[in-house]
Amino acid sequence: MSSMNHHNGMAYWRSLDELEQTAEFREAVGREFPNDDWDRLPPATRRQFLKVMGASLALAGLTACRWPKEEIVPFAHRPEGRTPGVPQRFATSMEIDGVALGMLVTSFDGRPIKAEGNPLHPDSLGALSAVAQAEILQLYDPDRSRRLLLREGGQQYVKDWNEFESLAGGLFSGAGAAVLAGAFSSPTLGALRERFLTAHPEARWYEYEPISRDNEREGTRLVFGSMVRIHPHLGGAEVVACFDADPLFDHPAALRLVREFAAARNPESGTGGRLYVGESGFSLTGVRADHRVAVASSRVPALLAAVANSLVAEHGLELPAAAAGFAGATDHSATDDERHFVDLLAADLMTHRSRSVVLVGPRQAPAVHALAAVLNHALGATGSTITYTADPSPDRPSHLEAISDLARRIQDDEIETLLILGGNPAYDAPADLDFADLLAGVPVSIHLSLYDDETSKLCTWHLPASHSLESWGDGAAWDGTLSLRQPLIEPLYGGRSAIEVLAIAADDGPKSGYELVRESLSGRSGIPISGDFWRRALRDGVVGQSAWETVAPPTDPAGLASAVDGLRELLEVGRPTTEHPELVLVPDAKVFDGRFANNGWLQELPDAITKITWDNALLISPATARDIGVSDSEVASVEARGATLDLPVCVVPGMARNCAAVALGYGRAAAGQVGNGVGVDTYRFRTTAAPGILSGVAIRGTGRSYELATTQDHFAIDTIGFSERNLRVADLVRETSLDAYLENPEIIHEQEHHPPLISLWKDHEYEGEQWGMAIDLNACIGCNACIVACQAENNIPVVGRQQVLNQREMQWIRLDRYFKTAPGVTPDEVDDAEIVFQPMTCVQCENAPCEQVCPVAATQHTTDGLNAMVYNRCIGTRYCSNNCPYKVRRFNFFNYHKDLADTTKMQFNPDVTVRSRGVMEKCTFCVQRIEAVRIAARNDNRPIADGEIMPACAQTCPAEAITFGNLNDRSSDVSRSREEHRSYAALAELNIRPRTHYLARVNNPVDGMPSSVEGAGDHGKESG
Amino acid sequence: MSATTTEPLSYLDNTGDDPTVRARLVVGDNDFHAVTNKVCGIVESPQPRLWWVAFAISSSLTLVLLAMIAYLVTTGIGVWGLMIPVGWGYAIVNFVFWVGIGHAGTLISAILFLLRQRWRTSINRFAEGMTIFAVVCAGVFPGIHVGRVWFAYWLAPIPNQMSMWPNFRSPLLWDVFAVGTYATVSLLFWYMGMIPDLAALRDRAKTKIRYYAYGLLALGWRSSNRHWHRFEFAYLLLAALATPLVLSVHSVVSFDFAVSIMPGWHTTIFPPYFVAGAIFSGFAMVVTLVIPVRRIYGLQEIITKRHLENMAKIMLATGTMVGFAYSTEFFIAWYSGNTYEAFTFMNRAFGPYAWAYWTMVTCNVLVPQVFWMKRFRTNTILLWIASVLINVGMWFERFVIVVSSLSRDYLPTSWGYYRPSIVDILTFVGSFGLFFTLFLLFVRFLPIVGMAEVKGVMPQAHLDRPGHRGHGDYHGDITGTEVLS
Amino acid sequence: MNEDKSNDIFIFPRWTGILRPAIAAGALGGALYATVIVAFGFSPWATDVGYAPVQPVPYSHALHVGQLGMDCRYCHNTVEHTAAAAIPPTQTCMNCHKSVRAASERLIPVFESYSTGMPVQWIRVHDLPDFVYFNHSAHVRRGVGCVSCHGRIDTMEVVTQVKPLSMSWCLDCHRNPERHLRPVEFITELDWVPDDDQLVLGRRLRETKNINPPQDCNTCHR
Amino acid sequence: MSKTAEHAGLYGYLASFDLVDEFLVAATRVRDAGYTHWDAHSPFVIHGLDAAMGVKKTVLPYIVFVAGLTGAAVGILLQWWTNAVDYPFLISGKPLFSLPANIPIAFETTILFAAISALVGMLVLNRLPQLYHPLFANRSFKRATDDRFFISIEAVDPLFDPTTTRELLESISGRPIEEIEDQP
Repeated sequence: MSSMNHHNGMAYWRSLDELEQTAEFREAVGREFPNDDWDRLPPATRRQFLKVMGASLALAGLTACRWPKEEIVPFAHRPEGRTPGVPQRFATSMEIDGVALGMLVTSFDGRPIKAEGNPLHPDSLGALSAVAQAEILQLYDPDRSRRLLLREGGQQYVKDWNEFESLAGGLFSGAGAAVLAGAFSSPTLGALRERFLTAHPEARWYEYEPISRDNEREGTRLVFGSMVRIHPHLGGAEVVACFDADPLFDHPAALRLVREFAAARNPESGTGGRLYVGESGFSLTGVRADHRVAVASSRVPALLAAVANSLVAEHGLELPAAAAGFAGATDHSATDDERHFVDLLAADLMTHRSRSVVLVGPRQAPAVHALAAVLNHALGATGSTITYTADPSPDRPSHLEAISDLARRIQDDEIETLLILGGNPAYDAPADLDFADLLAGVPVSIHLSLYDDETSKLCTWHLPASHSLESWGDGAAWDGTLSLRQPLIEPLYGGRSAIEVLAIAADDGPKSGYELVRESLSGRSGIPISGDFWRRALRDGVVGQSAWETVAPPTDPAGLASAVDGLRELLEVGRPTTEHPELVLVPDAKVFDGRFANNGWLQELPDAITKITWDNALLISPATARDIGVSDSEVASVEARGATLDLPVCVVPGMARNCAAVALGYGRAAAGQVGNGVGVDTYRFRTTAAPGILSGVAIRGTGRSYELATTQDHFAIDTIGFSERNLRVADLVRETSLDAYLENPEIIHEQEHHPPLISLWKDHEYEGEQWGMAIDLNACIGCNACIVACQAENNIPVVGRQQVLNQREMQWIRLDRYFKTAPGVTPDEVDDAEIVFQPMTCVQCENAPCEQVCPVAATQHTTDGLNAMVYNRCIGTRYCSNNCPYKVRRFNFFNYHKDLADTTKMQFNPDVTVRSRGVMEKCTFCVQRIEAVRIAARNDNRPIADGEIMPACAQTCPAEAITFGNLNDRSSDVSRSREEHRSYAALAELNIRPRTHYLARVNNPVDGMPSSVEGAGDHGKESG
Repeated sequence: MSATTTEPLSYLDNTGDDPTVRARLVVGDNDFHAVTNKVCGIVESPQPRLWWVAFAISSSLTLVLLAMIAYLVTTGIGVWGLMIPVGWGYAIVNFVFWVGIGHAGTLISAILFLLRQRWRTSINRFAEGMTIFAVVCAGVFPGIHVGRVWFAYWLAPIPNQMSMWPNFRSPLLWDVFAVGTYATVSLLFWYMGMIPDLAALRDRAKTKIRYYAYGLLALGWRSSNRHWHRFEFAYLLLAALATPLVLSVHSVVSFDFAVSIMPGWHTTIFPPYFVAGAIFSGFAMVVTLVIPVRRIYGLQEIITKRHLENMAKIMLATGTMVGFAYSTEFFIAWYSGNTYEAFTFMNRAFGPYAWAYWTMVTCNVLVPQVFWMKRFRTNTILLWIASVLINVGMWFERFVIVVSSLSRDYLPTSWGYYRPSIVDILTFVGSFGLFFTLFLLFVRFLPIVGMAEVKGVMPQAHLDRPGHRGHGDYHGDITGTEVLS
Repeated sequence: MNEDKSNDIFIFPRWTGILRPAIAAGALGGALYATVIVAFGFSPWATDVGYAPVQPVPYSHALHVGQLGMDCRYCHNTVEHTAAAAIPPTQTCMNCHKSVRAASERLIPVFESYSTGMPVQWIRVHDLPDFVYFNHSAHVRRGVGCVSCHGRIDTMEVVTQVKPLSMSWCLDCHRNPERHLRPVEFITELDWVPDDDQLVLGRRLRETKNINPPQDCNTCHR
Repeated sequence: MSKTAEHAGLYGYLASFDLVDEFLVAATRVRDAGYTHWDAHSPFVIHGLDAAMGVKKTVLPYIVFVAGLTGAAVGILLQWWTNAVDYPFLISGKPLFSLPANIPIAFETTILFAAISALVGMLVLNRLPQLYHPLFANRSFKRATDDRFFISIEAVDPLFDPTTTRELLESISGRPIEEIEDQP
């Protein structure tokens, strides 16, 4: 029972130097997280026994000694409401690109150990993305900067906050002062900005984010005359058309959209919204498309224009007069697939007027967004499938304009003092600005940042920032809901938040974040800051009813006219060719714009589509690869916009012809031990002129090869394996079409052909609670959130690129990704494919093959039907893994916790044993959560309620795809989903009776009768 | 004596095929004493330079083995090439390989004994020795392949404070018992057979140390016939026990695979298939060792061409059985209609590991076929080369079974490709060092031919002089008069 | 023809005759020895029973519990609700020692802790391996008394481990809980003895409260 | 009786032979003469010599049989008690005790017990190890493990008589009879 010695969690409330210096702390941590000490130094009993055995065998008496003594350090004064060893949860929020995301953070004896979604938050609804969950690890990152630095004349001096404060007063008065902030939604920061600008009237204020939705914003301005924010609602949508858009993943409200989408797609209860996607490469939305066409991003405008044209010409849709020009713009070079797609979509949109929505991705030009807005307007989507709110900062110039303007002024030596609040412009500013060089020339530059990163190293001052889990703050959700942020722990490294620093700059004197937030909150009109209100707001993490009013803006003819012209220009662009392919720069699904590069969980998280870890790669389709003459894992030299980079090629189906994509955010030089030198810095391609879509690039093979660390074998595979895999997928990941399903719900069982599953012996009777799980493949969108949740909950180690290459990744959940191609297609004929996901983790077989082969009974069945894995009994024969047909067991080939920093160890969940080397591990259905609830329930003599136990993965799943509960309770959710027609067990024919069932995926294509759903079949033909 | 022959110089060839003529098992002008001299001479006279060279090499390889094990235990199983899905690699391959080698010894000494195959006498000691050393090498691997070696003792049913017991339903535990028993029994059998010969060495001892050392090992054997009587019985019983044992051991080893549910492992054919393979590889190894030894120590008259030829014939038989097993596997994979099984075998032959598979087929099925030709059975050089190839082939058989089946099982997403690490390879090479070190020490200090048994099958032991009843065992219904008349 | 020409002849001395009895004795001795070692494995000496480290403050349970009759839960107040029976914060000590023995120098560590806020660093006595998750509330709420695992704390000047705390020891009770069950109102009464036979009482309690201690691995190991 | 006293210091007589058949005949003679404390020594097993000497069949097989049965019982009981009685745990939904799964180990223990009993039984019945023996003091006896056959008659034999015994041996062996003395 290790929880006793967690009292010394209090130690972590102290300051940095104590963290650093006191030996007790190290001891404490060492004791508290005995990585594998306990197997070298087993508990007294066994160790002594052993010793004496050994000694006596040597025929020499030997006195045994007790293993290292442990200390118990209780509080001197126990804080109110604090019970040692009992985790507490606090509502807080984090901000990415100026949108606040609400979360509930579990704190164990003062150490935040896990981040989950805040059910009350509109953009979270209890779910949390992989990236947001990984914040916890970033908090404890030992590479975070720990001191203020002053760099002068090649020298580097360590300073403290007082020195900075005393100096800061004078810095910003007079012309030439400027602040470069990131996008933000924090009212407090907003208020401080006003205060700063009033204090220093001549100072300038800039906001820059490399990744933004500025084009969408600008597009709406063109249509409505004023900027508005778009809020799609997929719940009631019958038809969703996405053009280079990924609403299910890269939208700020993605978690909510996924929830709505999954609900709509449920064949029993949903509206069965049909999804059309035209995009250059697979997005998670594209994976779920019922009709998908791969078109180069530069051709997406043409595709949308064609739809508009068809709507007007063939279906008589009426556009606003000024927008009529949109329809005129036709594209004659469309391929058959594109035409097919356009015809289906246009007809569908028309039949489902006002129940349909058209979405365009942030990478597309404003004019395209404008067209989409016009169509939505004309189709009567406004108010039903799409709503608008006024843009929170309408007068803000676009981020690119802002950074360009700043760059120009620096060039003209107009900037004397530059305060950079967060961000990393030296790394991610457009390449053509040479921002790094310019920054170096600024007389006084101050960078507030979590890390002493690329930008800090070029600034005169570096200020350590406090992490969002260490600081007070606030922000607005995508819909404007006010979300509060409260610290869960004192700043580990003595950092301060942006508002605290800005307060100093605004000559508002050093104030605590707490004061500042309360001030601004009370400053906001209409909200009395009473004790009650404050407590409730803190408890909920959000202020109820604080979302912005929706607006129904009228269209603006002038803007529309220019939008039409803009679109016409876009249509001039020709198709990319083999000689001049197109390159699309996409924000990374894991490290985003590069800010999370030093986060091991995210770096090791396999990309949903390519399964690549620890790298970014040049994604191109098999056909394009053949044309260009590069092969998978070959290093290609890519030339674009004057820069030439060597990128490893990853051949992946579903990319548009002659179109390549590569992720931003890699190749960091000063990210930290984890992130440095991982991947290639593709910002070097990114210019103000072409931030996202680069046409006319040059791709050449170099003949050199580079092995990408993927968690599944590359797409490149020998013919035998390839064809066998295609044969098996149909049975493993079952899917059908809605039409076929409604006609014959049993259809997904028709492909089962195995003898009756009878066992040789009398089956075991399972009484009491019997835990089981159901995973709805129709809801899962493959967002990876479950993997990180599991990693955080279960102390799963990060093993690094080399070990992933050796196929020793440790994540308990494997998000299996299969490419489905038409039957008979050989590996080198494939160009397009359908993708299906299948989250695969231990399915807790009732007749588990792993159990009978373990010689020491380290894995055996519990009375509640779990396939228990007893780490401390395991001797590591690996026989269980060999005999596991799902290969979901993970082995500690080394002691992966040996070199962890003390701070990193603070993240560990004390209710889960930290595994030593030589020990097998696997998913346990979060048995620690089961036991916790069971004990609590038994303590007050009540049954366990359905849904009371939530495994980490189920808890965080935005699509609510994972159901967990008691199989012996006929009324439990899991039992009911088991009885659905769609329910099946993978590899059921082995008669191992998995406790986890899958619910088949149901697609909803036009005319989805069995004959026409070869699924992959017609996909294969499309854009083939 | 009348048994003395005056044949041309080709007298060493006793490989005649005429069944009416009983081939002599010891050729040349040898009486009992000559045999004693030849065999004990090896131990008593200084070793040839070649021995020292070989010993230097093998013992340094043994050091490599120890170094690798130390590195493994201190660093973790990760130093090997293992991963998920291939959780077993070289270690288990080597284990099965060595256990297989061991089988020839027990087979020769036990089964051929029960079958009254009297030609076994001049090679059985030698083969038994090889068995012990092979089992020692085999024993190394299961020991070190577990993730936490320091808890390996949990495999034994020792009462403990956890009140836990091993899981007797696990084939791995069956293995522990099977191999343990096999090692023990082989050792007993080997040692017991050696007692009279150790006594011989004792009685020829020229120095005190030799006398006491061998004397102690000989347990005071004084060739008493009352002792011989029980000795013979004990030997017979041990042979009768060792026979089912040797068959069971490799069957149990095959259970490690057959009892699992992995396609390519889960087959009923494994036990016989493994046993045949084991005998096959065992004889190959005996031949590989015996050819140089009889040449170097001039034992051609005792370990005759006939012996080599017989072993070649056995290799031909078992090799063909193994080949048959390969084809049966394919047939069943297809016939069973189990798609996973079918794929596994297609994948073996044409997948990423095809190179290993075809190496195996070539060495194990094609190479032994040359033994249809007498020339290959009797020409020691060709025979030796063939045996070496068969050993290679048998190692690859285990590699194919273990690795190729695991590397691609049920879910395509978990497929992988296993590559051994340098540590894997050095450990394997090191195990040969251990094997040869032990073997060389055996040659140096112990009687490598069962003198007492050889003498027992020599003509002089059988009153087969002219004027007496023909060749054959003497049945003790004799009275003095009858003999004298 | 081939006589041995060397004139010295070696022979083992007569006394080597003892070899056979010696071997027999050795075999017997070995068997005996093994049993002894295993027995030792279970003996208290190998299981830390009697471990009584010196604490920074010479706190006497004998005085506070035995003589002053304080209830365990006054200090270990979380025992009924959480896994841990929390060691009390310095505050708790000071509730009384503000006035009682406010000058005693034996209490200096406590006073210091109270003023500085730095904890008193107690030495853990009942120490389970970190892969074992014991929950006090689960046991205490079912009527397993403190005394069952901790012994007569109320008589200890220095807290001492009196039970092996080994896995088999835990299992004994999980398999036959009736030996240790008592009405919950008496859990902290260390000297309590049932009026009638413990087994009878235990069975009744087990019956009425439906107590079936699980023996699954993950009851304790997670 | 007193005979032993008379021949104090004398172990017995030793006759040696070169050929198997002489040896066999000699053995039958000594057997027929009714001696009980005598022995024949040969470097290898000579078939028929047992009959010629009139050696009784050994009980070893019965010992081994019993040991084997014990082994089987131990094997089964161990598995049944540990896995089904003392600490039963649920494995792959299989029965706690089912013979098929327990046969391999039971088989191995059977063999193990039997094999050990065979060797140990042989040694015990043969009173081995016995490193010292008066015969070892005789130089020519060393060839008993090489190429010569011996018959030894012990002085403790009731029929032993210095003269008659010597005559008997001389009559069957062409060689001089050696006296083996028994050092105190």
